[in-house]
Amino acid sequence: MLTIRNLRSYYGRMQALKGVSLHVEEGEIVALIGANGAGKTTLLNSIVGLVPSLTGQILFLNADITHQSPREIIRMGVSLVPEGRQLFAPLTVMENLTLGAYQRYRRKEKSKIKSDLDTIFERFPVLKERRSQVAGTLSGGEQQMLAIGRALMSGPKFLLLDEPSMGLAPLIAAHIFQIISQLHQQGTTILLVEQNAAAAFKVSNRTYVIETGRVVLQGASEELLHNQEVKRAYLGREYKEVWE
Amino acid sequence: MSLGDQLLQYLFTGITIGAIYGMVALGFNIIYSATGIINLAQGEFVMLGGMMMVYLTAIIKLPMVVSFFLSILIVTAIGAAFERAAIHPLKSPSVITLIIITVAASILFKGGAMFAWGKHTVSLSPFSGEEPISVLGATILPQTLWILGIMAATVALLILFFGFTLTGKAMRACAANRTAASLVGINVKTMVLLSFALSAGIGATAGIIITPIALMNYDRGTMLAVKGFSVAVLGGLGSNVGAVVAGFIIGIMESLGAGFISSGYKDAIALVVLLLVLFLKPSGLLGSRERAEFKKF
Amino acid sequence: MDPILQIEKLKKKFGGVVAVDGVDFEVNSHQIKAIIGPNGAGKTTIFNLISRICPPTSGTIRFKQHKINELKPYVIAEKGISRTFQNVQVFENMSVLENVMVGRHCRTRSEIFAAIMNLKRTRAEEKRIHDYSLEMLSFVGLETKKNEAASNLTFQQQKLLEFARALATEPDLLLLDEPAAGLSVPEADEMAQFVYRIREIGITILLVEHNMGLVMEVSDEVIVLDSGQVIAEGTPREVQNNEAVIAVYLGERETENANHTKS
Amino acid sequence: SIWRWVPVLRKPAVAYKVGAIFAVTGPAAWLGTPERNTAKMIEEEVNAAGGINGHPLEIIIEDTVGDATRTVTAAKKLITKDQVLAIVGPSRSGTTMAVIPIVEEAKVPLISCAAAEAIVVPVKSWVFKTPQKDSHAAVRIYETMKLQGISKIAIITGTTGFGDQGRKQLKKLAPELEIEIVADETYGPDDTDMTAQLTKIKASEAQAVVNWSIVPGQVIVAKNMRQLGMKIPLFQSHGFGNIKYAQTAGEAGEGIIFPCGRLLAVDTLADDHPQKEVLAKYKKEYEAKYEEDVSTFGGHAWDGLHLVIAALREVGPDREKIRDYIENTKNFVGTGGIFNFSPEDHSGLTKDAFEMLTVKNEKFVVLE
Amino acid sequence: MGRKNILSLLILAGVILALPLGLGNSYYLNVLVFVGIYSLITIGLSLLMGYTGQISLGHAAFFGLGAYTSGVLSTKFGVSPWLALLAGIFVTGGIAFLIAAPALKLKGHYLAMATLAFGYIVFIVFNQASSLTGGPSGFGQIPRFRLGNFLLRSDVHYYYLVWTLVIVVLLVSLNIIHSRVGRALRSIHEGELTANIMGVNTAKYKIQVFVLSAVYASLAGSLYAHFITFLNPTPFGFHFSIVLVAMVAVGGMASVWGAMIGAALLTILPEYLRAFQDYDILIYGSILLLIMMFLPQGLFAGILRLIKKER
Ligand SMILES: Nc1ncnc2c1ncn2[C@@H]1O[C@H](COP(=O)(O)OP(=O)(O)OP(=O)(O)O)[C@@H](O)[C@H]1O
Ligand SMILES: Nc1ncnc2c1ncn2[C@@H]1O[C@H](COP(=O)(O)OP(=O)(O)OP(=O)(O)O)[C@@H](O)[C@H]1O
Ligand SMILES: [Mg+2]
Ligand SMILES: [Mg+2]
Repeated sequence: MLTIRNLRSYYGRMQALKGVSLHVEEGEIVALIGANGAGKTTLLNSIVGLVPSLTGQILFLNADITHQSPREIIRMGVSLVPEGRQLFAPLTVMENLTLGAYQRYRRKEKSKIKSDLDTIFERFPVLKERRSQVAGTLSGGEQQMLAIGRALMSGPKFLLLDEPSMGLAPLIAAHIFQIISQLHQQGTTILLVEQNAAAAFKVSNRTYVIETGRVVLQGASEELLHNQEVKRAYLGREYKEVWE
Repeated sequence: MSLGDQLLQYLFTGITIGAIYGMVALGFNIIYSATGIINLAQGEFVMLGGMMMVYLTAIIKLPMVVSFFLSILIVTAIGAAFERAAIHPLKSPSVITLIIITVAASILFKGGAMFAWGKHTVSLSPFSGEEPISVLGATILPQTLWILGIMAATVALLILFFGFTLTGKAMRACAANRTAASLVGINVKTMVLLSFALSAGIGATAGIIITPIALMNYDRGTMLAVKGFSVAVLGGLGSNVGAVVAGFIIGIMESLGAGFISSGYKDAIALVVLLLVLFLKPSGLLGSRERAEFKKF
Repeated sequence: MDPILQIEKLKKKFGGVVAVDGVDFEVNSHQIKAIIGPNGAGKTTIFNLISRICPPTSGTIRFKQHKINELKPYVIAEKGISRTFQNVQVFENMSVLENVMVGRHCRTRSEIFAAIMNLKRTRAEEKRIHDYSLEMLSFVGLETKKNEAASNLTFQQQKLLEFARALATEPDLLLLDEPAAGLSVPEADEMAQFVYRIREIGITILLVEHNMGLVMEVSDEVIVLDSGQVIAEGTPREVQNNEAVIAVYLGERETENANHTKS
Repeated sequence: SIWRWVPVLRKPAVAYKVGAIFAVTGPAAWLGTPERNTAKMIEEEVNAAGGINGHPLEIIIEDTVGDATRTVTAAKKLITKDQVLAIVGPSRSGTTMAVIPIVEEAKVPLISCAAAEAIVVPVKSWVFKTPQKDSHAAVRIYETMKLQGISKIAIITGTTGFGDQGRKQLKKLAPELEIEIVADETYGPDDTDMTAQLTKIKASEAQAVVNWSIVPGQVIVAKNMRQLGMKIPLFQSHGFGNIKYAQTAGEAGEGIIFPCGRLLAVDTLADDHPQKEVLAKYKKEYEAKYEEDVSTFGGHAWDGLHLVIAALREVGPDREKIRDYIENTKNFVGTGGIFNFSPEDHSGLTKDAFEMLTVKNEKFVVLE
Repeated sequence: MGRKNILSLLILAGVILALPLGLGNSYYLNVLVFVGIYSLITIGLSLLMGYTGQISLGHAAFFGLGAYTSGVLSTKFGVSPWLALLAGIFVTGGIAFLIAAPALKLKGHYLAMATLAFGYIVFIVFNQASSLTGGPSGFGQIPRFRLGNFLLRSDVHYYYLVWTLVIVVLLVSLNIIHSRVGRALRSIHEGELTANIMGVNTAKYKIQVFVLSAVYASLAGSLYAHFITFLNPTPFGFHFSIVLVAMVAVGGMASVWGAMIGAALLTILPEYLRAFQDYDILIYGSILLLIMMFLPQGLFAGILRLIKKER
């Protein structure tokens, strides 16, 4: 579904990605892990066209989207839950959700939108409760839920998630991973950036490990989970030490 | 004239002036809602509308109705062209940069109008006669009723547009967060273009309907912009009902001020009221403080 | 044990939403206390009330026995409370070092006239601000970035920068709002060490966090908030096994998860 | 001619430089533009006729933009950079007052095209003016009122230099002429509606209204009076001297009475009137060249420039002599009237320079 | 203050000293006097807008308050111009202080409007309080400055006076910028609430910088009054407030040097354009537009970037 070849992204003179190649097959969940500043966000932003200066090639459904505008890429069925949420802060929760489905309204898929909205409200009852609250005044976690909800409103074929569990209570974070599995079962392809590596390994099929702008390791998530180096670098001390 | 009659007349005067200001303020609101910019060239759109209408009716001698729509159309196109030429190419301009760009544009529009139509003040015949209507000893011009009617219609349409249509929401989304707007597939640049075109159109409408009362010349825009801006801010930027209410408040303050206190200080009186309101309610009369907090400007 | 912060019957309403609903608790000196609870429970709001971003609807906040809920935010900083933010708020167009130097503001004196005259005393003070801030930067490990614009740091680095800035105010009480959000497990561990080190300097810490690993590891006491009310309070272990807390916050799966790793 | 290609051999006479400062752009552009046009026309005319005693005339025109600071700079440029022999202008009272200290110090004759009396009262040795005096306008208005049996009036003035000076004259002269001012209102140059002020006037006992301003707002006053159904006569100042105003006012303008130079009513002037020839010629030439109606403002520039030209012709390029010449000019026939200057009077006109005009069918005619 | 700034100041002082030698002509000096006077205002505005992030569309009023206080006191009450200048500073500073506290609670466009309204009210007072101000007609014969027995009368005298003050004001401003206070100002620009929570008394500094910038404008106003010796309200209206903001933006907001460059450009440019008669406003508008479009950070930043590229 997505193929990236030798992607280099720049912020001014700073090179954030130094030749990344990866691919995501239709129906997969692929996880992307890496330390802070490794370039994960940059990668996701590059895919949706938010990074203006890049070289290499990004193919989505066999179409070259390397230098297309975010709008065109979104129109092809890609959706991103961005880092830092990027809500429409002065607008209400409901307006944020409605705008999530902007492209679909343009395509007049009214009834699908309605049912998706219901599903989202079911998944995140808080959002329904706060539908007319100004988004900027939501609590951090509520905002994160809204960001996810908004991304889902576009009914994406390919969903990019940048640290979706950030700032969420454990119960909700677990809930999010459930939702990710559900979406996967319903046929959505997912590329997931996650700091909670254990959880990421658990839900994903394959994982790429990225360090200072390069892919340093890749493979089936099951396998990487048992890789000693990965364990040390990304899983840390085992939970039990913490809990005991 | 009895005091009561006078009072009523002041009220009518205030409503007339207020409606003019309110119309100008609506134009400010549109661009503000979609971009967060205060377009100081808004007054020039008003001027262009009025001058264009006079030109089409008096010089080209087109019928009123045709001229009316044609003027709006032309000014709308000018607004759109301005956006394409001067706003569109900018990458991520600061608010001050934008303000100065709109100031520069207003200089250009003013100069253009001066060359096109000269420096004289022009008038336009009212839409339906000049005979004042008298109500309980006070009089009001039929044109004022036109202004009120068209303003009411404009406000209603704008409320519907921004509150209920997807495009309207998308416009507000652009002002709130451009990155996010492009992430949900909104064509931000088109929305900005649309907002400039729309506000130019509304500005032109304002210019056309007020010219029979207020006259028009190439230099009129700045003052109208200042008044419109005051009214938009007093009402709460982005609030269209606020703009209308604030327009009437400023208009009535001015006319009562002129009537009962001092015509020299009437503008000052209205502005003092404006300042007091802002000091008590920093986001304007009908502006939402909550929303305002999440706006940079 | 003397309480450094005492919160009594604290309440905050936003329109119809009661974000904080009659909360009482105390924080003792040199303690690390954690507040946990579901999203929207009112944790950040409590922080906002303490640092007077918004006024409480009712209730009192005492710091070192003095009521502070009517003071201006900067006075509260001067009294010795500082904080970090859930959504990082660094001064983006200032350099990393300057960000920290702003934190030093409330511990220094030179005012505008001294600045205009550029007195010797002022220059000396400026040097002290500079040195102290640099020290704080190396404490969080950002000294190499000191001349970068803060906006060029990653999210995580910005969080560290907020730490340094908060520490530069020489607080007695530090409020940390989700310091570990977005951190990987090893990074969160580092953060835990970091929090310990801050306590060692003699700073009391009040912490909001969803990363249970961190909470369990560092905190002496935990209070659990739900819908603006305290539903449990105690040591990490007590709280962790509290039925109500499991039901509204931790969830069965999390405990399962822990068990799973254990086995 | 072939000499054109051999400039070294041809020795053109030195041009006489005269400065002109007009409000060509800015809020009073409609006032400065006819002045500028007139200046250009005169320059061409004089040079086509062989210049002044063989010297070409060079009129250097500067714009005030309606701003005192810019005007001062313009004057300094003319004086120090261009070294002009005399300056005509500025167009407006405020800007004229701003340049007076400069010409006085630099000793350059200035002939203002602005009306305010304060420009020449008290007399300043280097400053003259061509428009008729405010006080004369006020007196003429009051005299006309008395003939009509009016004794209680309301005044409404624009808050510009011109309006303000007019207001002062109206108030000063009222007691002498036994006129009582029962309402005194003002309006800003950009006001869109004066019904509030007029309502107040309507409620007073005023038997007539005097509107004194040059801004377009004076037309709105007429319209608003009509709206309020005020039947009392409306007098305007000489600032109304632009046929465009009468046209813009339309029906509301009918019957307005105002004092004005004879330029605008030249057609109704007797053939043997001493000004007739000058007026008719200026009007014809101006209207042919610029395809627009003459206004009294252009006439003020005409008078100023011709005074300077006459002086140059007689005394040559010497600032002091030009000043002296103008100060002693008698019976100079200008568009504004017959000028008789003296060391005590740098305005040179009497109140007879004014004719009382009225608006009839959107035209100016002499009031009977 | 860094070495670079000290060097720049020295260079500026040198240029200022030398310029009149090259430009004997009083017209050019006259223009440069205005550049200096306007620079005083824009330096203050750049502190207020560029550093602290607070918009003011009313600074022409402070300029006017300085000019009128100075002019009225010296002309009608016989106060010495220097004392009148000081009085202007106190009056203007006082008024700025009174409106600063409520006005600076406002943000963004609301603050812009409040300052605009204030400026307009002051303008109306200049027009209406005619017993003092002469109303729209204004008043003249304002005495000039004296140094001991020496009367400053020519443009050269004023040139040196004004530019000496510009250098002093620059020095003062640079000292503030590079101090603890300057840092606080910038933190307010970046995030007022955050700055407050981090211990910066934001209200105090905003008021201080507002008053300071008003005082600079007042100083400029007094110089203007005693230089031009005639005052009427027109130069102190809304239009000039906008021109001032444009000067700051064109030069580059975030630098006092930029503010000076802007003042110079927008004062000198119209003089060049005089030759174009009516077309000048079109050219002026276009140049303003193009600068803001292609150098949105202002000329100063643009020039710096060019210099860096050259290296
Ligand atoms: N807007 C920007 N301007 C300049 N440099 C940037 C910008 N955004 C990111 N960077 C740099 O690019 C590198 C990669 O950043 P990125 O945000 O992609 O990392 P990440 O892996 O998502 O980190 P995190 O886990 O903290 O979110 C970092 O070194 C960062 O400093
Ligand atoms: N200005 C406001 N207007 C309305 N509701 C608000 C406002 N600010 C906060 N709230 C609501 O108050 C509640 C408490 O918010 P708070 O930010 O304190 O939660 P939190 O415990 O920090 O949650 P999280 O863990 O998600 O950050 C939330 O439901 C939020 O929506
Ligand atoms: Mg990231
Ligand atoms: Mg929170």
